[in-house]
Amino acid sequence: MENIITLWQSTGLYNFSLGQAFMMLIGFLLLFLAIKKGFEPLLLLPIGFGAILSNIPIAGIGDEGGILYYLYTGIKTGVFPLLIFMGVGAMTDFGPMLANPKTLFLGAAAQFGIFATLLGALALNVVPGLDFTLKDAAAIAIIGGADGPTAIYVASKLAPDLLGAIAVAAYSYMALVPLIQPPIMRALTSEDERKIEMTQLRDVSGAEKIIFPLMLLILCALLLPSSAPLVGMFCLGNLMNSCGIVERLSKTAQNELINIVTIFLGLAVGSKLSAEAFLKIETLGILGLGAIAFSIGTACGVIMAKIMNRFSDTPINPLIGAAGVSAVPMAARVANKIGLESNPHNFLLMHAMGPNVAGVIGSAVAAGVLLSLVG
Amino acid sequence: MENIITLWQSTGLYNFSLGQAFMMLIGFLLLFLAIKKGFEPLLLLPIGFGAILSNIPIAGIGDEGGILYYLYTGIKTGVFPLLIFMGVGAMTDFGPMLANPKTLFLGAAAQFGIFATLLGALALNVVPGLDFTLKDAAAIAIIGGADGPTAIYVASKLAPDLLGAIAVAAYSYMALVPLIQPPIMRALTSEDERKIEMTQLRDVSGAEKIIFPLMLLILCALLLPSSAPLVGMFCLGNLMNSCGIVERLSKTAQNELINIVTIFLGLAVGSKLSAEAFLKIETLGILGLGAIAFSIGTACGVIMAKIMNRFSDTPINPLIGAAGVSAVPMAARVANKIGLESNPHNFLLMHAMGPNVAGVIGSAVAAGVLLSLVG
Amino acid sequence: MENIITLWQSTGLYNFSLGQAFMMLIGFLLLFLAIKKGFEPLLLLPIGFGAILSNIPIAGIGDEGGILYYLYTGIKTGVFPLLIFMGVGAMTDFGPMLANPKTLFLGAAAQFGIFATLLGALALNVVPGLDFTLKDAAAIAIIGGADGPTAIYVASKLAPDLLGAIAVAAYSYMALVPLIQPPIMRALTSEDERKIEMTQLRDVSGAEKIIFPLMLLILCALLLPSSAPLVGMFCLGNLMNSCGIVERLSKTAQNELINIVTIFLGLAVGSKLSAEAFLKIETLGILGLGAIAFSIGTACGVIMAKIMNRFSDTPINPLIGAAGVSAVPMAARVANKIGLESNPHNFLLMHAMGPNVAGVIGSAVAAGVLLSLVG
Amino acid sequence: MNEMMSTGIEIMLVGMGTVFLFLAMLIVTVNVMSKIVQHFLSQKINEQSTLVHTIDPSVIAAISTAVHHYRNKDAS
Amino acid sequence: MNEMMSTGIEIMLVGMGTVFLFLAMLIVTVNVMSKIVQHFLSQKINEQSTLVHTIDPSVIAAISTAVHHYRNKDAS
Amino acid sequence: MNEMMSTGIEIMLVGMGTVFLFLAMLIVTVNVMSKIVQHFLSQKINEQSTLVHTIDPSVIAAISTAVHHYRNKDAS
Ligand code: NA
Ligand code: NA
Ligand code: NA
Repeated sequence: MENIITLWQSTGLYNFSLGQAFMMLIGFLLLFLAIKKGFEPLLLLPIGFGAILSNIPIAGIGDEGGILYYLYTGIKTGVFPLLIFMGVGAMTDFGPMLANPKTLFLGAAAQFGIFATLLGALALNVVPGLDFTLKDAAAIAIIGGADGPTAIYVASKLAPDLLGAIAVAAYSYMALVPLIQPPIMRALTSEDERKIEMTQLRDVSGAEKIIFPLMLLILCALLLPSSAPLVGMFCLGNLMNSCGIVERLSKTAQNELINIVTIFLGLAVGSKLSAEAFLKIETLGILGLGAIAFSIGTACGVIMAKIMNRFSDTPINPLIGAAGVSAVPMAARVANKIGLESNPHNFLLMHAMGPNVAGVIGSAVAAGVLLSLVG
Repeated sequence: MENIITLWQSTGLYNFSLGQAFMMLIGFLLLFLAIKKGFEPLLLLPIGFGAILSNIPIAGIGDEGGILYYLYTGIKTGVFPLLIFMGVGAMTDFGPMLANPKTLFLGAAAQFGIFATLLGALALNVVPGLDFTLKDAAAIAIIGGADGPTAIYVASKLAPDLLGAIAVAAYSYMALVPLIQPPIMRALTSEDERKIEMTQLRDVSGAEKIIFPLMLLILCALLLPSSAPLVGMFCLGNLMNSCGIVERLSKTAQNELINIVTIFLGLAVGSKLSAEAFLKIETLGILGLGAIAFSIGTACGVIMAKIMNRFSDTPINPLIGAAGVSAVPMAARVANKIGLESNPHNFLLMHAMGPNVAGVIGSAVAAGVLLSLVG
Repeated sequence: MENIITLWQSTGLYNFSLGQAFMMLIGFLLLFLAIKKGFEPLLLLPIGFGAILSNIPIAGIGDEGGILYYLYTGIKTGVFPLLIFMGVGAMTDFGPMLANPKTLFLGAAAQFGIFATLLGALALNVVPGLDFTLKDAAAIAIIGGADGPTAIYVASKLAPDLLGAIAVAAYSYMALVPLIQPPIMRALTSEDERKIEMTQLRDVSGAEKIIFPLMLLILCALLLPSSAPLVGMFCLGNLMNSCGIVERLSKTAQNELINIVTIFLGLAVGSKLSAEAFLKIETLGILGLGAIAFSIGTACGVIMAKIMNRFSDTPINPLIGAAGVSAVPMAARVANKIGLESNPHNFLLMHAMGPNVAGVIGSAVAAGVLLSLVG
Repeated sequence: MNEMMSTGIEIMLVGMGTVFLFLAMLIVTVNVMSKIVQHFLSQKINEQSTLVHTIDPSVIAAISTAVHHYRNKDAS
Repeated sequence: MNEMMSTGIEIMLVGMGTVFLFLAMLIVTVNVMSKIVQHFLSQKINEQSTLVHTIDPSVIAAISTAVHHYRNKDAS
Repeated sequence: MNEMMSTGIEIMLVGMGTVFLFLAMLIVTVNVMSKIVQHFLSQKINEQSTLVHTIDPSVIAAISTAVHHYRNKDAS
């Protein structure tokens, strides 16, 4: 009899708090978005599942001694996001950017979304109940970088409590890029501008692709060492791929290693989706600010492209500026699609890949600035 | 000269204890069973090798600072068995069970082997020299679950000292299922019963296969959170596979990740096969109780099927009840083989897969009960 | 304004020390050797990159809290080199050695390079400024083993400060084997000796290949337990491959697992290439001693083969003695190539694989002696 | 029978009870779930077959006329 | 405007400045690097085409004579 | 020669001795092992060839008779 009472008191039904139940619903919502809506499923599925697991009462799967707690050390140390960044680097082709380096400016402009959001987060503090510190604001702002591992890396350093909400917002908006960007892109461009055809990109030699990551690393070491962990691991992956002689390592970094780390990282991020941390007005603020960050980044990229068109002979289709937010390769595809609507013979995809990967570098640089000024 | 003496005193010959020599023989026996007899080689080979390595004198490969000591942290934290369970989940097809859900009762009945063994272990305490605590008894009982990672997970929590013997017993008996089960199955069934043909299973839709792991997880969270780590990781793997949109992650969980963890887990389990822990009457008790557990589980599964036949219109071949102990997929194959002997047109394999995977759930639930009442 | 000063003071330019700049150049030199010259790229690329990353000022990528610091724990615990050794074991075919076991003597003789270098290192202490302890000397000497993971394992135990220089020397000289060995081989052999054709190797049965790693492990456990971690993990890998029934595990050990660990190990070794540890006369000493070690090992292997020819009926081409240093499979290929120059019908490759893998065992044994006498 | 044994028996009863209860509830929920899913799926299929039926009958008429003509031509 | 906001504005200015400066310098170095690499590569190609040109002219003469003969034979 | 050097020489002697001793013992055990394995394997093969030899001689007789008949028929 005593055992039955013990057992009943150890059921979830007896112990569920309202917050936990709600967070499990959030977890199921993420699974729904991942599986049914195709929202960045590789990450939102493990994140959603991690949220469910860590909010099961009594089980303590996310508490000290639970598996998600141990997996979280991979985030706390920064190892997981950096390994993912290495894998992403190995998958990245800098060719289109090297063929047209001035598209790097588009990747720079789109980072204004980050810093505008930083101000926005601080401004939101006038709302009663909201109290973002400078670190919180910086961690939220990085959502505007539209780059998952960068956002997780910065958030884990500056505001681990907000990590769950920030990661969810970052990946959700990356999945929503096809909805968020087009209206902004159409509003800021004329039909004629969207029709602009760009000159064929030159072939980039293998030597340039080998030298580029090393050059980027040197520049980063000289100017902004605080972004060196991110930029460095990215460059390592990229070099392993482009040099062509360590194919075994490059393949492993792009496949098994990144897959294993993705499962672990997703679960661990999910374990930060606890009721205390998530069910606050702050989370609404984060979600709102994230949308603003993506929108401002998109707008700045497009406007920058229009400005550059005034000073340059070779025309730039302003749509590819929107790809500067990164969200690789979704944003580049969106630019291509909107371009085709206006001019069915105008394939912008490769042209948009330039600002797209530039946006990855840009947000890693912005992350370095934030970490060095605020961290 | 002094060096030669130092060297001689550092040889294994000088330092071997009888216990270590005996345990190395046990290690070689396990290798023999794995390689020559095909006893669950994926696990018994690393376990046997781990036993040999950790019993080499002086080397201290299993002691603090040795590689097996570090690998063992993966078991102590529960991470390794849970990751293997995730991989097993990704390899599991719940289709046959969903097509005929009442076979879940067979998977439930077969767990009686666990609880009968618990009593048996306590009863064995009358033997002088044996002194099983309640935790020991529960850890031994879980051998009856016929499921490796579950047994290792529970034993590492309740009785780490017995882990080696329990894991060895669990995997050995799983390999011996084709010898242990058939006589029991024949004894408890008539020729006519063994000839029963079962109705063709309906096709199960993809949607059901996606929803089932989530439903199972919810039920587990509501009723028995203590089994949530096991059930949760299993469901995660199963969902990754059945949802079909994170194939990269599912493939990695089923292959590279589970292979890596299997090597590490096997070696670490082997490192618990030390003379002090293994060369005791307790080990004989564990081996005996394990055989009893499998036998009782098999019998209960078969009897349950016969009972269900009395109350049900659609006939159940009682042989598939034996598959309820799990030991996936060996027990299902045994049921199929015995069935074919009586009726060469009666293919029971798919029908037996239902209780087979139900047995996995059943023993994870039983593990949760034990962890919550005894842990 | 203050922020700009903060930012300027956080640039690499402001903080670069001369030593760091120099070490980054060393890193780039290693990348150049790896990518352009094909020097053991699988290891020298990550090592070089690790050197660059860990010498970026401010970033602290190799300091406590940085990713390279965490990866280094895999070396400090010995886990990484041992896992690589397991993978190498799985890739090794002992067939040629089992067909002609007396080639084991060649693998023994070539280890004289190790012990001669030990004396050399101690003798170098007469040079003012050099002050090698016995542990340092032993760690340097193991370069003569021509085996990367063994060198890293021993150096991490005996002289972690010298680890970077030792690993770089070991892998560089392994890549330089085609330059270092031929002149020595030609100087010590006559044209007639180089023309010696060897009798066709017999086929080795699968049973012998399964039993051999177990026998080697037993011998190691009995005689030299201090080399049991290295020999044991090597034998585990070899057994997994030769037994043929755990192909999943063997494949993973040879591919994904060794690739992942190679990336991590390389980066972590690179993080030990700091200015304080590397920019010393000691490093020059290590580089010089490494070259001597390879040369003496090569010479002793060749001479041993000539001695054996006096006492044996079946002729041995002395060129295959040079393969006894290990440096698998480069040294065996060099022996084959020099052999073909003198006799275009004489294929020595398989014959040289015998002493080649014997050299791996030999240096693991030598490592055990050093660890037990000096460690 | 000592105290430990009686605890053991209690664990056995509670344990088997829980296992059966849990799997019985799983059977119930699986049955409900399967029915709901199959209902939705058959609805979908119905909708699709409805779509098939809504092909303009005149089109079908036209096609059959064409086929008829073609056959006659072929036969002549 | 409180102090935090002014710090935020400063971070924004410094931050965007750094991002632009960094990527501008990257553009410059990429352009320089690409030019150097292409220069070296085209030199290599020139060397190769030089190699082509150094085929003995007498060989070319012999080949064209042979071709000429063959054509005449064919025409006849 | 200082003390460290003499320790070093001792390590050298002991070390090379150990390496040679170890590998020599390995040669011995490998040779023994190979012989035993080959003995067993050849026994197995013998058993198999014995099996071949135990084919009933009458069968062979019958076959050869049949072959003989066939040839004669063919020749006629
Ligand atoms: Na970005
Ligand atoms: Na079971
Ligand atoms: Na060697």
